[in-house]
Amino acid sequence: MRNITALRAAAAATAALLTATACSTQRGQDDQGTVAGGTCKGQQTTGITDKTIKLGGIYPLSGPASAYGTISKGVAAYFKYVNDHGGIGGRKVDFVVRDDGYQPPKAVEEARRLVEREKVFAVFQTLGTPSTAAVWDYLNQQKVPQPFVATGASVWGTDTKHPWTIGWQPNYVAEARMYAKYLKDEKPKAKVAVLYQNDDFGKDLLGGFKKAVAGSGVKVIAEESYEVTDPSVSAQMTSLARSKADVLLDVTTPKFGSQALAADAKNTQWNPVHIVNNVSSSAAVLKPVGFKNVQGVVSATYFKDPADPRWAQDPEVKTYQDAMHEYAPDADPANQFNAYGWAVASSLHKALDAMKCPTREGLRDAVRNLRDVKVGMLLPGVTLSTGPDDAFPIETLQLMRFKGERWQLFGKPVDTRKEFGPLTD
Amino acid sequence: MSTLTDLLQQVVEGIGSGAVYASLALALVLIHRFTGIVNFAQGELAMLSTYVAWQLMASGMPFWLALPVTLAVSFVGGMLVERLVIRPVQGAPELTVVIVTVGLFIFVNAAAGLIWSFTVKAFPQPFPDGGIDLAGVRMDWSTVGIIGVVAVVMGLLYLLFQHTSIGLVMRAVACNPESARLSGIRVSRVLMLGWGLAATVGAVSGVLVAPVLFLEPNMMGGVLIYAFAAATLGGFDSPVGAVVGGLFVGVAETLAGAYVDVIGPDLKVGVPLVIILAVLLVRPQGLFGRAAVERA
Amino acid sequence: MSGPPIDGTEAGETAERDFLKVSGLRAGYGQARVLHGLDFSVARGEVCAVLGPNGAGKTTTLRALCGMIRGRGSVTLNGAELLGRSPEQAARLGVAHVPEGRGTFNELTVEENLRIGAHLRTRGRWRGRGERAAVAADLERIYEYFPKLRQRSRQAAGSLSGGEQQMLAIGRALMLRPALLLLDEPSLGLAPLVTRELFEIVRTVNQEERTTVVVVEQNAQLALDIAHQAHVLEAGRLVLSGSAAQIREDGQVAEVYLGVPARSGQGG
Amino acid sequence: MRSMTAVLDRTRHGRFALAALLAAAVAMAVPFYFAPFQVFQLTMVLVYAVALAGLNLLVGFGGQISLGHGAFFAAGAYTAAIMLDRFDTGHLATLPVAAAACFLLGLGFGVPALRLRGLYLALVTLSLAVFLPPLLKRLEAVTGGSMGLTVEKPQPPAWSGLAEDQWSYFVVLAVSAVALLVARNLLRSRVGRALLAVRDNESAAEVMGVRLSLHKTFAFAWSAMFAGVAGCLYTWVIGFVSPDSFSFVLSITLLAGLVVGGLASLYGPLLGAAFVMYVPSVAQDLSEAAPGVVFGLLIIAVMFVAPTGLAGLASRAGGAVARRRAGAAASDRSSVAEPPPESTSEPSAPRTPVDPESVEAEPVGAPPRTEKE
Repeated sequence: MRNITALRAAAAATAALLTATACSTQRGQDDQGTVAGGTCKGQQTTGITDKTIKLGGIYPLSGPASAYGTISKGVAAYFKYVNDHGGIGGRKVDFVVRDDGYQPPKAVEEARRLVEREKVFAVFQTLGTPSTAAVWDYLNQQKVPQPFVATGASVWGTDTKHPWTIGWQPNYVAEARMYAKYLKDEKPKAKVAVLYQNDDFGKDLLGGFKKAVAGSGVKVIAEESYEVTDPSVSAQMTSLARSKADVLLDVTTPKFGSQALAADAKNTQWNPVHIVNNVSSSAAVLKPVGFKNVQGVVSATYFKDPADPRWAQDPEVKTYQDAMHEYAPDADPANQFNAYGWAVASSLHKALDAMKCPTREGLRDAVRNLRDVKVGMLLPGVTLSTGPDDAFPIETLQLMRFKGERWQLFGKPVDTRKEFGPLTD
Repeated sequence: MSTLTDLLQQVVEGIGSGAVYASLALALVLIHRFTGIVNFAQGELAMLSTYVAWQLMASGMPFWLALPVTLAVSFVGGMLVERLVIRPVQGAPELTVVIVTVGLFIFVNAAAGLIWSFTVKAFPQPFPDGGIDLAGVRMDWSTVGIIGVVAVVMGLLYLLFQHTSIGLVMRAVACNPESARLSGIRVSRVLMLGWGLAATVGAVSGVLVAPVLFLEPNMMGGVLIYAFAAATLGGFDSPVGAVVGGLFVGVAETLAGAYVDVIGPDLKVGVPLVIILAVLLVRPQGLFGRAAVERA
Repeated sequence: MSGPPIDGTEAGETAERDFLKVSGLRAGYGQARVLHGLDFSVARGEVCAVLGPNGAGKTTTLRALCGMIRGRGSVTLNGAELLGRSPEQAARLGVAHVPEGRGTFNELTVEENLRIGAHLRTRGRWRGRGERAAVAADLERIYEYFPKLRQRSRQAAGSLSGGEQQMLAIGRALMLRPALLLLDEPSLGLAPLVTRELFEIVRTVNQEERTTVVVVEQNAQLALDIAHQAHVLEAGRLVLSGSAAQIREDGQVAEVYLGVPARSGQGG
Repeated sequence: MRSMTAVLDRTRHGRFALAALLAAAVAMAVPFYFAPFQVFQLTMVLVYAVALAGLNLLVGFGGQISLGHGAFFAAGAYTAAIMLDRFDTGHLATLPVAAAACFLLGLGFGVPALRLRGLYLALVTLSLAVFLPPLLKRLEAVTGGSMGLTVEKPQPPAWSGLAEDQWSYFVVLAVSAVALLVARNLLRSRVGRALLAVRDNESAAEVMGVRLSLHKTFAFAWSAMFAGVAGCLYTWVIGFVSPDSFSFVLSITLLAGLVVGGLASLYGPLLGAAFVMYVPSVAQDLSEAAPGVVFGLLIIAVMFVAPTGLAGLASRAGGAVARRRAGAAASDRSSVAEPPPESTSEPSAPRTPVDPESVEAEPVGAPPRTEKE
């Protein structure tokens, strides 16, 4: 029987191979990218023509982080909207979305697929620090732009070895600095308890906060972490309550944000100033807790929350709402992640418009040379700015406090770079 | 506040989460008793039931009407799952059945996300706000309520199994399915019933925890891990064991997370692991499990 | 005492003689065929012994009769086809099988075990004919046959001795009020004294209740003592059939049980 | 039948060699034909196949269930990454260290595993898998914490003229070929036979003098070692490790992959690895809105069609052909013989042994039946 088994194994392997790659092209043809002539001579034009531009995005559409997958819908809706309104500089955008299930090896596979088979012009957005870190070596090696990654880790801006990769949203440290400034100004003797997610997001923000308050009267007196796999943060909240801190810095993702806000509201004996970080500041997080329970909560933001009635008459938000209804009918326009997708896609639009050469190199240089670029979905006063020594497009935030049924912005938009100096490694 | 009150407060907190684990562990144990498998999809089915309740309430039904409707839907749903998903692989190796439940887990989770999105939903709290205060130790009515409901569910299961003829039949099937068939029991129907029952208990669990954990498709994922721990600790055959195991795991991990600095909240998940290992090394069948008696 | 209602008109002489009629029965496990075509019948109210060496297919025969494995050919009980039915359906037709190893519900009490035996009688078409009272009466009767079970009625069945478990298994089967009782190696693992007691009770039950019995036994002497007729099975074929007395006289049977090497195989 | 076997016996070596040669030729040609990302996919299939082959030793042949092999995989991956990152050892050195470390780790876990049975072992190992990521984050000084570690991938030497993906492929191919051969030989050795005996009947094996505890512990250790080797290869290929890459989902995926591929089969791990690697992409192509829906359904569907795994499906199909041939041969000799009842009435009895070669024919009892109502 042994030989039959072996033969069968060989046959099965061959068959699997052939089916898996049935529509493959031969290797040689795959390596050829296209190159520009003229003034942009020698630069890569793969994925871009006069009429089209092909972009690829990698998001967790399945698995534990699928909540963020909807960002891709906001992005796709934006590009569809733009395509129906003349495209980007006359080019229609073809946006290919792939799922990595929030697993780095899948992200690598999908990045390779996008670059090698789909021949995208740029990998516009990888989501999450692990997936982004897993693919950035490859993309930089291949000289494929990886603009505006959907993670706020500061490493995308401080690193110098990956010129093709750049972040977009305010990095977590910038956000932390915002809260530090608020406390130093308003509560210079604040004792702070911190609830944070035990990953790069939570640690970056916590670390940035500690650094920013160092030397001031603001002290972190208790910190509790949770894992994304934990069912709830109620035990952590009980521990934090014991500290009797007068400020709670709540560094959580949406579900845990709701839990923490609810736990804080329920505990009538401990009433700290509750600062919730931007990721969990959406009305979609606060509403389930009950608006009456979240009065006075403080946060910081940089783009318009579509669920906030204050922006109901804002032209960009209206365009967004209409476009979502038309191009992504199954997505909820009130979800801030969709608005995030819209905002980041329109930011890319500006960067593409600003390219000197319609090439990959052109995009790489454009995203690193943005001067106070205004984007409709961003808050008034928040603009995209980058330069040779600044790889953080957004570093300006504005504080807001929850009152009644909406956030109310207060203070002025603060450029944390100006305030605290450039962020270094 | 004294350290003792602090300690007691943490214990209460642990009991609160423990009761949550126990409620799902009960459903796991039910399935295991009947089929000898671990149902990985149990938590997701509970989550689905909770969405059914949410949907009913969103369409205007009051909570106390939506609840029995949800339980009934879950019961029928559980039976359908057995009939459509589990029956076709009945008799296949146990691992095959377990992997089918893994497939079901992935399917249900994704389907719920597709239908209801991943945005958290508020779920009404059936118990009053506030709580009781005993010498500085505070216990929310919701915690009291969860513990109460879990106790009632356990009591009802006890009555069902020990004092009704259908319960006797179910125990017989759990004990020796082949002999049960020889006695004319339609084992497949009893298995359907068992799945329906487990789904109902799971639905109770989901509805109980949703106000605290907030409803979203991954709500039960984390609970499932702890429910596994609870059931393993208690013994996978014993409903009482599931509840005791759940409370024990809840209290132990909360205390360890809060008081043992080396462990801290990030590593507290390891505490049940160590306890389980220690218990199982002494009693391989869990605290309340039956010893592996020879199955004739 | 009777089994399920008999169709009145056709219940003639043949039906009585061929109460259980096995024709051309073939069965096996997976690729391995164990039975190669059996033909025999058992008259109503008789005890039939099936003898043979290990691996001859005795247990397989019983399993095929009660639906635990698939068989081909034909097996009728009181005119109704048994093959192609599941064990639970066979039980509904009045077949009670006491499997090898007894199949007790170890975690249930003795009394619960017996009640499970009567499971079918309190539901379906039997329900509401005063069966509850009848079940209680039968329980009492079983306790009379097996006084030891009464003493242990609240004990978990798993804690009983082997002999008591065998009694319980037979008691459980009788609670069904079976038309056909199948006993698989009741003497297995029991002390000779206990075995003798058990066989006496089977004889009594057969006489008092007119229950038709097919018993598979390695201990030929014991089985022949209570049997009316007997069949000897070897390698999946009947090699000898006759009344219990004839078989006992036959030298060949003695030969079978005096150390002729047993063919290894399945289903023994 | 007997004469046929004899004929087969004579040609066995020739045909086996031919098959091996064919497989080797295909394997060698692949990276020159396919696009780099497809080569990468195949490389990952091989990586997972090594892990699954290890898990197969434990689950398929040892009969013990582990839901914690993701943890050993992670241990191997981190061992390699830390060596490359902190000590700059070069890739080759990481392999034996990762293997040895995981072997010892497995040995350590094999001891308590002795006391635990089936389900309880599965769930204890699952909690190990749950516990590992936060532990890795805690040991930030060494592991890089939640940001993980980025390390160099093995670079093709200049003389080879190969691209990086091709080089990775060949390196992984070499290691996995050796690993799979070792796994195969392990099973044919005394250890393997003892394991099988233990799985099929523990008490009987003990009576026969198999040193149960020793073999079970070593089964765990070997199995962990394979997972560690796979983890090490993973680090080479991906060049990045982070705690969240090795969540308990990985462990469950590994077990699912193995069962889908086929337990106790020699090439089941390959099929399972291909499933784990390719099917999520297929699911995504079928439904972009919810790939999970399709993926979940596909797992269930495969288990319905092939309850003993894809390998079982293949050997069952092969078996059916062989049976038909055997039937034809038999009827040539004697026309009276009819096919055995089971083969016609129940062509797909789900409980037939998976791999006729490795599984002794055992009385499997009645084919499962459900009541027709």
